[in-house]
Parts: sequence; C-alpha cells; structure tokens
Amino acid sequence: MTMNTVGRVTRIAGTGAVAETYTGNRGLMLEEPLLFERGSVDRCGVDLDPVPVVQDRLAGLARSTPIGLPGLSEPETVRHYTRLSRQNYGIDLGIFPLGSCTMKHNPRLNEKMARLPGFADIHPLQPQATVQGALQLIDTLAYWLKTLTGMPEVAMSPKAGAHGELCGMLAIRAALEARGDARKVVLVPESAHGTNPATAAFCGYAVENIPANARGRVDFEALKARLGPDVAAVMITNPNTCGLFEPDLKDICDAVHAAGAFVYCDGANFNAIVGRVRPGDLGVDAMHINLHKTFSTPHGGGGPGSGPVVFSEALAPFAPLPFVRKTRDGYELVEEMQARQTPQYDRSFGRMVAFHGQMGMFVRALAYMMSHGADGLRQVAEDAVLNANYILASLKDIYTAPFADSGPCMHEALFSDDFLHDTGLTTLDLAKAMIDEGFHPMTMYFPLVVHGAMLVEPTETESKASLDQLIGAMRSIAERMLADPDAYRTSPHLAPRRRLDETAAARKPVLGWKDPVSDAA
Amino acid sequence: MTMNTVGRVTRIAGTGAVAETYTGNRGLMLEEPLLFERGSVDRCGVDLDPVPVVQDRLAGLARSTPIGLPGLSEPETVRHYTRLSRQNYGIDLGIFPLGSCTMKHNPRLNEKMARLPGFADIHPLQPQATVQGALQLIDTLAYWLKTLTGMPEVAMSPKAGAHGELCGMLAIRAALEARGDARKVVLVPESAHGTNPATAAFCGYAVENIPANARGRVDFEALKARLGPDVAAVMITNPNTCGLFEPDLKDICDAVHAAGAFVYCDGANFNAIVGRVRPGDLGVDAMHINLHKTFSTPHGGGGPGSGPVVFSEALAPFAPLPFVRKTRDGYELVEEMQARQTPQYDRSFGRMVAFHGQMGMFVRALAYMMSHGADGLRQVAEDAVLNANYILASLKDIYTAPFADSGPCMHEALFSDDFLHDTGLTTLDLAKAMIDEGFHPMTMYFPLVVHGAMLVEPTETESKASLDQLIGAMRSIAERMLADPDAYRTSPHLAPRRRLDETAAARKPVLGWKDPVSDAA
Amino acid sequence: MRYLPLTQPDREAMLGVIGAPDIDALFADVPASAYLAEPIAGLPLHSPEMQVERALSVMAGKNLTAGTVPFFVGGGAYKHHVPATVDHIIQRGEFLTAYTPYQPEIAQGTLQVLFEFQTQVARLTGMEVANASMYDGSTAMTEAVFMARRITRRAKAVVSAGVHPHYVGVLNTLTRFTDDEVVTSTPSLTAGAPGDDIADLIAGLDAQTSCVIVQNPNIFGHVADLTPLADACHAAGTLLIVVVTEAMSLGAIKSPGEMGADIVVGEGQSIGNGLNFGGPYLGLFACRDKHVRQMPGRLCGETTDADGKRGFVLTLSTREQHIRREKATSNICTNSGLCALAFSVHMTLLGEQGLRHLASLNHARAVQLAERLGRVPGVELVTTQFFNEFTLKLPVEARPVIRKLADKGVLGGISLGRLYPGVSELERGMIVAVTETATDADFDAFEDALDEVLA
Amino acid sequence: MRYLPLTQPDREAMLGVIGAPDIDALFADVPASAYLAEPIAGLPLHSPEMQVERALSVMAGKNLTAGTVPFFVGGGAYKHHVPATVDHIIQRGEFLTAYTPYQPEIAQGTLQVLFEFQTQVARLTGMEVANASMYDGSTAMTEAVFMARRITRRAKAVVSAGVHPHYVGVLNTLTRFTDDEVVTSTPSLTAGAPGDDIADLIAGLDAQTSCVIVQNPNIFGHVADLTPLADACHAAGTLLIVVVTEAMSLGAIKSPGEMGADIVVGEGQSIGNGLNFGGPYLGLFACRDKHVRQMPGRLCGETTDADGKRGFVLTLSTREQHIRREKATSNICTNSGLCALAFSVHMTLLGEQGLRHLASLNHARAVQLAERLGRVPGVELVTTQFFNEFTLKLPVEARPVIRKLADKGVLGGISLGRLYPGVSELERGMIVAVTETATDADFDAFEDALDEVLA
Ligand SMILES: Cc1ncc(COP(=O)(O)O)c(C=O)c1O
Ligand SMILES: Cc1ncc(COP(=O)(O)O)c(C=O)c1O
Repeated sequence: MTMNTVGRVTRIAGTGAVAETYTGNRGLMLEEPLLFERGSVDRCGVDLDPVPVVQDRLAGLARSTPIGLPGLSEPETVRHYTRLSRQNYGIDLGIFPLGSCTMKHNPRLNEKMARLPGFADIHPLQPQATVQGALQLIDTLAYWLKTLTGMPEVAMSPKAGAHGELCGMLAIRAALEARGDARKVVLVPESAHGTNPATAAFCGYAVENIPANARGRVDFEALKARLGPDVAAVMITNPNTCGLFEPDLKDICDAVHAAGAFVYCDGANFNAIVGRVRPGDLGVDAMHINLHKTFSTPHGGGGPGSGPVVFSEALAPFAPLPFVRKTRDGYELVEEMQARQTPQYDRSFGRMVAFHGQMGMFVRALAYMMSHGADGLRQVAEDAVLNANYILASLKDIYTAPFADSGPCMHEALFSDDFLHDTGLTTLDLAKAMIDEGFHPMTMYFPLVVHGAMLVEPTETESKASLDQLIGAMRSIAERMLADPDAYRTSPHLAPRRRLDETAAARKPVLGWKDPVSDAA
Repeated sequence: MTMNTVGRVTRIAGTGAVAETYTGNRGLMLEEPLLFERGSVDRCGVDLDPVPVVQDRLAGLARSTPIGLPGLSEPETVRHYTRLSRQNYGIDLGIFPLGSCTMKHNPRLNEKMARLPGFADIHPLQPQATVQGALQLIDTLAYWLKTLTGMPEVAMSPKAGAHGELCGMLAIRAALEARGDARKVVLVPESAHGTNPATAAFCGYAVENIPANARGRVDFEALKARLGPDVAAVMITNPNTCGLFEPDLKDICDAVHAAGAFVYCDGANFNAIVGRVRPGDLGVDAMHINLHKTFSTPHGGGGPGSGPVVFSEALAPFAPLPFVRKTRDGYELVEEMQARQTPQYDRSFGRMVAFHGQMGMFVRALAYMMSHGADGLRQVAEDAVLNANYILASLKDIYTAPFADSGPCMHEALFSDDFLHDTGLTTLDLAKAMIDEGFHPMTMYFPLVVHGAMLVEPTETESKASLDQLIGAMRSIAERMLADPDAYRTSPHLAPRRRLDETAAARKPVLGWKDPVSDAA
Repeated sequence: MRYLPLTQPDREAMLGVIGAPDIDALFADVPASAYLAEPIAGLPLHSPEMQVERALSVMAGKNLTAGTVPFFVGGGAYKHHVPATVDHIIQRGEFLTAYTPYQPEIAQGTLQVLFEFQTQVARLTGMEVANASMYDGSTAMTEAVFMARRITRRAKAVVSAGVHPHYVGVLNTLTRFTDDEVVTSTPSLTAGAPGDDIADLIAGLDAQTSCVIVQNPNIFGHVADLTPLADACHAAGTLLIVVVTEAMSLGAIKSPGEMGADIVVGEGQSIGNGLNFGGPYLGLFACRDKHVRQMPGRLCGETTDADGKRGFVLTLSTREQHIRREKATSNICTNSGLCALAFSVHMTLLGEQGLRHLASLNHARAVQLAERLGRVPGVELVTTQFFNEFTLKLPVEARPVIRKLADKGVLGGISLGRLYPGVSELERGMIVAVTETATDADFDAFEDALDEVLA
Repeated sequence: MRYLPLTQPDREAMLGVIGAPDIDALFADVPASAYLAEPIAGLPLHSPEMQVERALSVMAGKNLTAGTVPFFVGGGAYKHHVPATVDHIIQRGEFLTAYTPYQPEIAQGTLQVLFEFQTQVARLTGMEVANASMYDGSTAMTEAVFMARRITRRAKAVVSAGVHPHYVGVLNTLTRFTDDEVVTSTPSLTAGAPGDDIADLIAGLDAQTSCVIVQNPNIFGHVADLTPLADACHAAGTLLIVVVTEAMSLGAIKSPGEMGADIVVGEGQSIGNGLNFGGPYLGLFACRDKHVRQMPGRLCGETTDADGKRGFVLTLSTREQHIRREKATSNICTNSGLCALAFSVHMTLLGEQGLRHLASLNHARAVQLAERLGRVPGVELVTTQFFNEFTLKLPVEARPVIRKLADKGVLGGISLGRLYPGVSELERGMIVAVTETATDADFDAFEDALDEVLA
C-alpha cells in the first residue's frame, strides 16, 4: 500500500475509509510507470514484413551492441500514453489563461485538413509540377498574412516565433550590410520576451535595454535619446507584454527610421488587433506572426509552431529562400537554383531551414482564416480584448492591477501579488491554488517589469460563463488567502502531483532513465 | 464554496489545506454542468450557407413553436464532451475485466480503415456497380467467419448479439414451419445470458429453463429428459457464462437433432476458442458472433455492435435478406428483387434491418482478422484462456471459486463473495473498492447460478504486469476487507462520484432535463 | 503479434503458476475430435499493419464515394456534413472503449451524455421521454409495434402505405411467427400526395387495432398533417406510431408529438453520423411518460450520490432482458451508444438555431432542384409538399436511368423499382434527396445528365 | 461564428461591467489613422466548415501523393509507415492542446513523455543526454556549431562535403553576420565513396577548429566509419558533430556515439512523423553529460514532489532565453513537442527489436533496388555502402529524367542538380531512397520507367 512519506495511514474524513490505495491510483487519477520500467527490448507493438536475405552493404558498421530501447505491445502503448495524457491539462479541458501564449481553441477541422494525404503525404523535394496545390496553399496563406498586416512581403519558412525573430533580424542585418552600414546595437524594452534579446545576440548584435514608463509602455523619450548611428534596430512588442497597446509606435517608427535604423515588431500579441490594425500602417519593418497563437494551430505541449515574418518594402528584397511565386501557369518554388538565375532574387539572405517551413501549420492556419474570414478575425480581436478587460474590471478591486489606471488593456490583463504582501503568499502560491480549482494558472512572473506579475490572457474563445467561473474562483482564492493564508502555502493538493522540487532537479540533473541493473553492473 | 452535504469544511490530513473547492473541481477531476445548464437556444457551433429564398412546400406544417434545443459554440462543445469523457473509464485506461463482455484492445488501425471514404461515405442504396468494393469486403468477412466457425452460411445483417440470436431463432422457426412442425418450446440453461430467453420470447417461443450441474455445466441428463416433439430448440452458450467449456456439447447436439430440434449456440464467448475449435465441428445449427467482442470492434459506451450468425446446412436456406453473392463478374447484393427472381433464394425468412448490417463494424473486424491471421487468432484464444486461468490460480486461495475444483476455466474466471460472508460485505462492495484502486470492476451478480458472482474476463490483450497488478490489488482488497470491513462499506471514495442511489432513480424516474423556468411557468 | 502483450517467457511463467504443463492442458474439456492442432486452413497468416491498410484501401477504392460526385440518394439514409468535432469526440478513448455504464461512479461521462441525448430526442420529436437508442429506425419501428401491443393488449397493427418498404419488411419478418396481425398496402403515386393514405387509415380503424404506423415525411418525401389521424386513433383506443427516417426534417416540420403521436421512432443517422453503407445507424425511440415502463431499451436517469451530488445511472432496468429475461420488453442489449454520442455532439453544435437554419437550407435547396427537374421534359414532380426529398415520375423505367446516371458520375436517387420489385405502377418512380452538401454545380450536372439519359 | 462563444447580449453585459460605452473604447490607444473601421478589404468573409473543407480538398487534390505512386524520394525526409496508434495519441486533447509544461503538477503527461523521449534519443544516438527537441535537423546542426564554439572558444567550423547542402545553407545564413568561420567544400561523386572527405577533414584539423561536422549516412547515402575522424578531432581539441538525417539508420548502423561523436544532431521525422511537405519536423540534439549546460533547448529532469513521489519538471532553464535573455544558449522557445511525442510513441511500438527489424528491412530493400538499377544500361551505382539511400550516376542530366519519371507516375528521387545548382560534375547524379513502403511492383515500375526515359 502506498503511504504518504511519513508512513501514516490516512483516512477519508467523515468515513472510516482509507485514503491510500494499493496501486497508488485514486479512482480515475491513474499512476503510470516509465516506459523503461514497463517495457523491454524484446517486446514489440508492430508487425513487419520479413527481411529479404541480401549481402549487406553497411561498410562493416552494423550496429551490434544493445541499444536499450524498450518496446511495448500496441495495447500497452495506447494505455501508457493515454494514462499519461490524463495527467495533463489542455485547452480542451478548460480555460488556459497563460498570458503571452494565446491559448485559444484549436478547431478539429484544422487537424482534419492537415491530414489530407494531399498535404500530409507529399515530399518537400518532389518535382514542383507534382505539388502545385501545396505551393498554392502557401501562396494563399502568404496573401492573407500580407493583407492582414498591410505589409508587402512575407517569409514563410521560420519554424516558430523566435525563429521568425531571427529571420527578421537577419533581414535587417542584410539590409544594413547592403548599404555598407555595420551597425551592431539592438534596443530592446525591459518588458520584452526573452526571445527578443536572445535572438539579437544569436545573430551577433549587442543588446541594450530601454526602460518602461509608468504607464507600462516603452519610454519614448529614453528611446529617442539612445537612437544613433550605432543602432541597427529596435525590437518592440505591440501590444506589449503588459497587454497594452504602444500608442507611440507610429512615432517611434518614424524616429527610428529617421535615425537610419529599423523596427522589428514582435507580433506574438497580434491576436489583440488582427483585423482592426495593420502593423504596416504603423510603420514597422518586420514582424513575425505566431501561427500557433493568433491563428489557432495547437501548441502540442511545446510545439511545433510556425513563425512567418512580414516585411516592409525596405526589407522585402532580403527575405530568405525558398519562397513561392505565382507564375503564368502555376506556382514556382524559388530555391537556390532559381535565385541564382533571377537577378531580383539574388539579395535573399539565404536559407533558414532545410525545407519550406511548417506546411502542417500552414494548412491549419489557412483553414482557420478562411473559417473566420475578414469579418470573423476582426471579431476575434474585439472579443479577445473584451474578455481581458472583463477580467481586469472584475478583479482589480482585489488583485493589484499595476496599470489599470492608465486605461483599458488589450488582450491580456496584468496583475501582481502586491495585495498578498502581508500574507507571505506569492504569485506562485496563487497559481498553485488555481490548479486545485481545476484551472491552468496564468503566466507567472512575466513580464519582468512588474514584480510578482500575473498575466491573464483569456482569448476570445472563452465564453462569459467560463470567465465568470474563473473570476469567481480567483476572487474566492484571494479572499481565502487573505483570511487563512496558512491553508495555501503548500497547494496544489488535488493534482496528480503536489508541488515539485525544481531546485533539486537543477542541482543534480537526472535527464534520462538509467537502467538500475546494467548501470550498476 | 462546495461543501459536503453536512456542511463541514474538510481539511486535507497532515496539512492545513481545505479539501473543498469553489468550483467543485478537484485538480484534473473536473465537474461539468448539463448541456441544458450551459447552452442556450441562440448559441451555435456551426456556420452555414445562407438559405435561398423560395416558396416553401411544407404543407403548412412548418415547425413554429420553440423546440428547446440548446447549442454551444464549437470551443464549448469540445470542452463539454472532453470534460465528460474524463469521468469515464475505458480499455484505453486500464484493464476492463467485465466477464462475458470481452473488453479487449481496440486497434486504431481499425478506426482508420472504417473511416476511409470508400467505406464511410457510400450509401446503402447506391447502384451495386458503384459499391463493388464494399460488397467484396462483406463477402471476404463472411468467408473468414464461415471458415473460423466451420459453418457453411452466415447472415451478416444482425446489428448485435441479441439481434443475431433473433436471426438464428427466426431461421429455426422458418425451418420448422417449412417442414410443417410448429414446435414452440425453447430450452435455455439457467446460466444463460438474459438475451437468450428474451429473444426466444420475442419471436413467440415458450421458454423453459434447464438446470446446471455441480460442475457449472448444463445438466445433460435433465436436458435429454426434457427433449420431445414440442421442443423447437435448445439455446446453449459455449464456453458457457461460468467461463467453462461444455464438454457434452457434441452429444447434446446429437441428442437435440435426434429429437427433431435445433441447437442455437450463443457465441458471445467465441474468443476463448477462436482458431482452436470450430463450432461447426460440434454440431451446432446457428451461432451469433459478437464482432464487438471477439473481433475487437469498440463498445462505444454501449454500442454499436454487430452480430453475424453462422448457419448449418439445415438452416442456411432460411437466412435473411439481403446477402452478398460472388458472381462471375463481381459481387451481387441479393435483395427482395433478386430473391423473388431466384428460386434458391425464396426460402429466406426476410429482412431484419433496413439496410445491410453494420458496415463500419465489418471493416474493423476484417482489419482485425487480417492483422491476426489464422495463427494470431489461435494465439488470441490461447492467451485469453491463459490469462483467465492465471487469475483463477492466483486468487482462488482467498476468493471463493465455485468451480475451480472441476479443472481449468476458459477465458474468464468465476468467483463469488462467499468468502466475505462474515464481514457483511458483498460483491458490490468489492467492486466499488476496485474503483478506488483505479480498476473497472468485473461483472457482478452474473451468471445467476452463482450467488454473489464475480466474473473476471481479462482477455488476451492484457500483459502479465497488468494481471499481476490486478491480482495484487484484488488480494489486498480482500485482505483489507477481512481485516477492517467497516472501511469498505461505502466505497468508492476517489471516483468522480460516490455510490449512486439507483433505487431512488427507479422510484421516481427523471429521464430528461426539465427547464426550471419554462416548466414552472 | 502486435496486439498480444504476453511474451513466451511470460506464458511459461504463468503456466507454472497455474500448474499446467502446457496450453493444451487448459483446453482439456474440448473433445479431441474438435480440437484443432494447426491454424485453420484457408486463411492467411498474420499481417503487418501496412499490408492490411493497403489491402483494405484497394477495396475502398473500388467504391464510388458520395463526397466525390453529385449525390442525391436518400430513402432513409442521408448525406449531411458532419463537423470534424464530432469525429474527434467519438474517438476519445474514454467514450470509444468504455462498456455500457454498469458502474456509474466511473461512467458519468457516458451517462450524462445519454441523459442529454434522451432530452434532445424527446424535444426534437415533441415527446416526453426518449430512450438511450435502438439499433436503427427499422428495428425501432418493430419494437414500437410490440410496445403498442403490450399497452393496448390488441394484436393488429395497420401500416401506412407511405412507410419505408424495408421497415415494413422488418416488421413482417418479426411478426411472421407471432400472433400479431400486420395490415399493409401498396402505395400509389398519387400526384401531390404519393403514399398518403390517411383517409383510408382513419376509415379502417377498429377496436382490434393496436396501432397505426405512419411515416412523415413518407418514403416519397411527402409531408402530411397527422393530427386528424391522431385524433381518430385516440378515439378508437389505438396508438399512433410515427416513423421519421430523416431526423433533420424535425427542424423544419411540426413534430410528431405536436401532431398527437403516442410513440415516435426514427432513424437518427442524419445527425452526426455518416452514410457508412447502411450501418451503424441510430434508432430513436420516444413516447409519452405514461408508457415509459413498456418502453424497450436502456434509460438513463438522474439521481444523487452518497455525498448528495447529482449523478446519473441506468434505470428502470426491470424492463430489460438482463433482469426480466423472457418477460423483458425487448431482447436488446448492445445498442447504438456511440452513434447517440455523435448525434448529441452534432445537435449541441447546431443548437436550435443551427438546426432550424440547416433544415431550412435543406428544404430550400430541395425546392430549387425539384422545380428544376420538374421542368425537364417528360419528368413529373409527384411530391409537391416535402422536406428535402421528393419523387419524380420519369417517362421510362427508373432503374436503368439511375444506372446510366451513375455511369455519368451522378448518383441521382433511388428507383422505386428497387424498393417495390414487381409493382409495375411504381417502376417509373425515382426518389431524389437534396441536402446542404449539394452545390449548384451538382444541380447542373444532375439536370444535364438526366436530360441526356432521357433524350 | 462557430469559434466565438460570446453572444451579443454577453458582449453588452460585459461592456457594462467594464464601464466602456462600446468596443471601440477599449481600442482607444490605437491612433485613429491606423484604426480600421471596416473588415479588411480583399479577403473573403467567414465561411462554413463544409466550404473550407471543400476548398482545401481541391488544393490537396492537386498534389501527387507519395502513398499513391512508386515513391523513392529521400534526401533528409523519408516516407515510412506510421502506425495508426501514433496519430491517435497525438490527437488526445491533453497532449495536443497543452502548452509547454510550465506548471508541472498538471503537466506530468507531457513531462514524462519528454523524459522518455530524451532517454530514447540519447540511447539511439549513443550519447549520454538529449534535449526535448529542436525545430528540425538543419537548425539543430547550426545550434550544435554554436554550442561547440561556446565549449571550445574557437570560431572555425569545418563542414564535410557530405553534409546535406540545405543544412550547410542554414549554417551559412546564420553565421553570415557573426564572427564564425565556416569552411565548406563541394562534394565529388567518387565511385564507392561519394562525398567522403574524412581524410581531408583529418588533414585539415588545426588549433582554431572548433568543430568538424560530418553527416552519416551522408547526402549521397554513403556510410563511413567516423572513428578515425573522432580520434583525430579529440587529439586536436576539436569537437566532432555528427548529423543524422535518416533516424531509422540508427537501428542498423553503429551509432555516432559509439564512433566518438561529441554532439549528435539529427532529423527525427522518419520515426512517427509524416512527410508533410517539409514540416513540422523534429530536430534531435544529443551530447555528452559534461556539455549539458551548454546545450540549447529544453530539458526535462526527474525530481520529487512534496509527498516524495517521483515527478518531472523542466530544468536547467538558466541556459534558456526566458531566464538568461541575451546570454542564453539559444533563442529557441517553441520547439517540436508534439513531433517528439509522435517519435516516442512510434519508437515505443517498435522497441529495439522492431527498430532493428525495420532498419534491416529498409536496408535489404535498398540493396535489392540498388543492384537492380545499377544494372540498367548506362546507370552507375555510385554509392556502394549505404543504409536505405544511394546515388546513381545517369548517362544524362538527372533533373529532366526525374521530371519525366514523374510524368510516368514514378517519384524516383532527387537530382543533385536541384541540390547543387551550377555544379556541373554533379548534374547527372540522382539520389534514390528505399523504405519498407516500396513494393516489388514499385520496383518494377521504377525500373521500367527509368529504362524508358533513358532509352
Ligand atoms: C511575446 C513573445 N515573443 C516571442 C515568443 C516566442 O515565440 P515562439 O515560442 O513561437 O518561438 C513568445 C512565445 O511565447 C512570446 O510570448
Ligand atoms: C453471453 C452473452 N450473450 C449475448 C449477449 C448479447 O450480445 P449484444 O449485447 O451484442 O446484444 C451478451 C452480451 O453481453 C453476452 O454476454
């Protein structure tokens, strides 16, 4: 029988019943051992054709030593992963209000479309004549993205938001070099997502921070003061990571351009303005779009995503290979060969990935865009902003809301744990209490400009009833925490695991399974 | 905040934490209101083309009054059903040892094949030339079923086991009438499944019971004694519902035939002998096969199933319409028209369903059979029997095993709650304790011939590790029940619901939602 | 073998625990003469997933798929667009691989769905209570006749000429050997009201009649007001059973309940379920509260648990075979649970607003096509009041016309010759169904092809 | 609109709570000049699911699907049979719709999968530790070069001529603006060992060389023993980075780890993932324990919870951008989580036994086809030691041959002319990949078509 660590048998209050079980399971909350504890190298969940006898051509390099890959029969495999899945939360289960992540509904139509063999079962290097439909799809999606952003060009191959940032910053680099101007400094607001400075550094820029003003926006004066001949670009997020629109963005763009630099816009928060504002109208030079946020492709527990980047006229010539062009009799994929042969393509800064980008995500995103249409996408932004403001308005009397006085927010509401100060409880404790209530918590401790930040992004795919339940629970948690703080220092209690020791994990990392026997031997 | 009924606030033992939540959720165990509480008639989760304006032709019968069907947006719909699904147990979660139900692994290949548009998107009344592949599939499956059972004919259209029984009993009736012999009595062993007597009664037979002997088999002497000119048929289950092979079945068949009657075999337990024994070799005249048991089509929370019936030469001419025949240039579906025109078909007793049976299940079953092949299916029976005997052998020292002395069982192990007699606990209590341990319980109180029966059918798709865990838990529960019975009178405690009041449900049935407002008005 | 977890060492260890020398020892009860020593001859051995997929894909490829051609076949099975969400939900392992909810504490998912389904069906049909599903519409109809017999203690059932002939066939099969008397008649293609025999049905009512069974819209697509029939039935102590083979019609047409039906049975395939060459489908069964204890099939009911929380259970099982055996209201056990889930998910997506819209769309499109085809020379529109299906009378026999249309890649409908073999007055009739899935291009293709075939 | 739950009354009530007169008030920060009053022009309005499905199906229908033709295209993306179970699992909402597991108490499913995935990848590559995935093989390779620079503090990377030219292209792009020096060379079709420059690589090692990057099997399919190269690298203080673009090969060929690699990167698409026209794919990244703190990407590690129960968390995040910002080891955030799940499920189904079998099957089939095609007049088999992919030298330029084969319904491989535009020595080369999915009939069709095209 499983006991808690102190070895007591716990009884369920109000009954004589024992709370621990022999299996460690608790009704439908099931424990699952590791594959390496369950499987063995001689088990197998596939049947295969017999291997014809041939003289091998492996250069004497046949793999002969044991690999250590356990297998399972098919029934065991299904069960292993199904049981594990049930230890996860997902949008399909409830609201997932992770600020900056735009966890919206993932339509199953998109999944179905992405699995059409005509999209899922074609090879990236098939002759172009055999993939005209795929190229058409990419071209159509590109058209939507350009039209929605009001930008003249788009690079489709980046694999995620951060990869899109890289693409944009490389294009800026290429444009600067093309004019013989090796500027090296990139200005990044303090509130920026970590990928922004990391990206800039990744392609060789020096990063400098720009402070925020008291209203949670970029300090325009500080920015202007720093502009100069060494500044290559400003990376700015709009709406920013405090969930606020940057009202000066147009002016910032003008000032940056006047200083001979470029504006990279982090478009992770495009959901707040899609159909309402075209970033091109604000003057940005490059912006990535997370198809896995605004355009509903699923996050899959960490990926894959897709991060197309739109470009201004100034950067368009430098867009990466490959790309799709509409020709008189179809669609052409412009790769190295075509770029060599075509003068107007030879300024491309080159290839960012082995193939043409995240086709699976393109199909999903286009299905989503076509479903919503221009009218629906506009409604998306409106409802996303409405939902966030409803939460802000409903909680700001009890939760500290650092920028609530400066007006409405966009698609996410920012709070902090200041109001818990006297209890010794923190944002972390509050998040864990939400887990017991059956919610995924909000984003914690981001953006860094607010201490103990809680960033709540409901998205437009939450109903009012869902928001009301979240608001009710968050109010109730806050009230209970203020009244009885000790009851909330060790949450969660009702999840598959209690609080996990992250410090111990990092101190002596165990990053893979070690077989007890073989490793002891 | 949700409280338990007595209104106390429960704290989690060993911490100051409160066990109840505002939402009623408990971590990942989520509560979900009824659709009728969540949705409303003006919400909608689909978009549709606009309706062209026409002069209607509804005979003045347009539906004008409110219907009361609430809708939900698509995200809410996905969530409603996903949350509900998580309150269910299924084979994908763990062993589902319901005796007589053959809850085996449901391969996903079968699901994929059944969804091929060439099978899923064809109409039953398309011209035959446009559905030759579908007719070929039915004919191929029929061939497998006939070959596996050693019977010359099969009726494919019955929709489930009980419907197959009906089919078989109607064929017997037709055969008797064809020889002008209006016998009306059907003999059914006490241990038979309820569908057997119900079916016999449904098509106008009088049902009489045959007792079981001390070894859990049909009392052959009693049966022989009852045979006579009024007996139309004997319905017998083999392996029987105690999980035992009927060793006298061949002799029974001979005796029944000698008395001018027929033997209907309930083939629900075919999984125990598939590939090892052909029922045709034992002399039965008709037997249904639950494709949703032996051949792995999923149970779907209650259905659909499929119950093809194999026939002996004596009954073959009476098989129902429609059926498929291989012709020189393809496959023919024999319906009423063809039957009228073809003398050898005119003895069919007629049609059992509107169309041709459970095509979706046929595809799955054939995919399963082809995957296993003749060799694999034989191994299925062996492993199913081995698994059941392993459980029997591992538990019979503590669980009462009424027939364990009479030798090995087949595919299921039968126990009773006799060993709990002094504790006042019953089969029901034991089943509910298994729920807390994370298992679906065995079949309870069936067959009726054993008091407090527990019928455990693991199937061949359970691993030894899975059986060992079940056995360990069942031993542990039994030991704990004997030691501390009071702790187990009110299980389950850890499932989404505690014990439900079935008596109250039946006393004043509430079989649908009543809108609080409109019904009060 | 990929579905079998036991390894050879497992098997040996387990035999050891059992104390059996080998696997054959466990089959000792099987007579030697019937115990096979080798895999059954004539069948292939096990096969990799890829090979099975290939072989079945070849078979599937030989069929002409509804979604790829102009498609107008109905007659009790309809091609509607099923949202992708539906299929996703029914593939959740917790729904797909669960059994009948006999352990309600860990089956609240299935049970709440059934409770919601029952409510949806009751409201859709305009009745008070619905069960948790039957096999299909045809078997549900037979069960309704038997239920009427139990309620009225009369044995004569009168079937309208407008009822689907396959449904009538099923009823005839099931009553062939019982004491039930079933009165049927052959329909006629009366212009404007094909198969409408309400007046005759009323006239024929007598004190022996347990029930009258009428289909609406009927097999020819014709829609009728059943209220006078219901009134007459009730005056005669007879139950009115209404059959609905196109559930979508209930979004547009007055419900059977509103017209006075006592029992409503139907085919629910149209909502949430694909064509599937005829199965699995979804039998709907609804009636009045007062008759619930005579209903066949499973019922889910509300109750509370030991903590006082709301929950659901299967209930009134004293009607059922596993409790009542030969005295049960039916022998049904396995039903159409997963199809009911698909129905319920689709209905939830639609909601009342969506259902009404979709039904109107079906109707309007059918009106458009009917009027177009009615203008094809030599073609007569026989059904003038309909939902999404109507009957045409062609200048020639319909069966070969339909085959020729198929050769041109148009699946144009069902010939009455196929449904009523040997009835020469009907052989020029053709039933055409139109749903939201048919495009204008499909209409054009159909009209052109029909023109050509009839030319 | 089906994805939007708010109704108009909801919106009004919510605006009331907010105290905003209308929705525009919430967008007050947007400059009027940029605030659009109407839906954006040039885009269609919202569309029913059925219409979207139809439009996309038309596009999909314009592509020649690998599964429908004899198919031999490889070059870093391979068509293997993916069991149906894999797709079922990755569609579980709890996996599909979860975010990165930042709240481990309710993400143990994803986390345990990652822990298992990391272990599988480490063992498969013969390394000590693997991360939780990168975008794809090509970006993983660039990250490996940057990691080597951090470890060695040297800036010169030497790339073997046998590395996939697209991978080299990605590296060149990323290093174009940094201080890194990348040494590349053009391969030659040396009979028996195309692209094999190990001797040159060894000869060229110097004290500035941070890393040598070599692909095995290389782009021409050629398999080489890397042990001498590894030894030479280590003697020079240089790291050996091995790229594997066909993960399946690791079931047949000695692992890079066994041959002395310091970092192994690869494309994991082959296992569990479809072709998808190039993405999403799965970057594999593995190294030695001692270098783990210089690794890019997420890592999942084991720990315990407050009750002492084992659990998993993301760990060592001080390497990552969200903590370290411009000092992070990489800018990667979103990775290929769901593709890693698919890989892991397929690998679990295979197990070591299945993987070895499948890899042998691939190899044997490739040997069979290589020997057949090598006998076609005028065709030379250039790669003689390979796994499941080899290069042929045709008597004529390969690009048009491949197009003509496609016209005959055979997708026969990749022309080197496409991969190496302008390198005339390579233009007659053609890379052919053979997996378990190719049948004997496919072989026949390929040989016949090639015969005809070359005739
Ligand atoms: C504001 C912001 N920028 C950039 C990113 C990086 O995007 P990705 O994770 O797709 O690389 C994120 C993702 O969380 C983000 O929230
Ligand atoms: C022994 C036996 N006979 C008959 C049946 C009835 O089969 P079905 O539920 O498919 O109608 C069952 C099903 O549980 C059974 O176990």
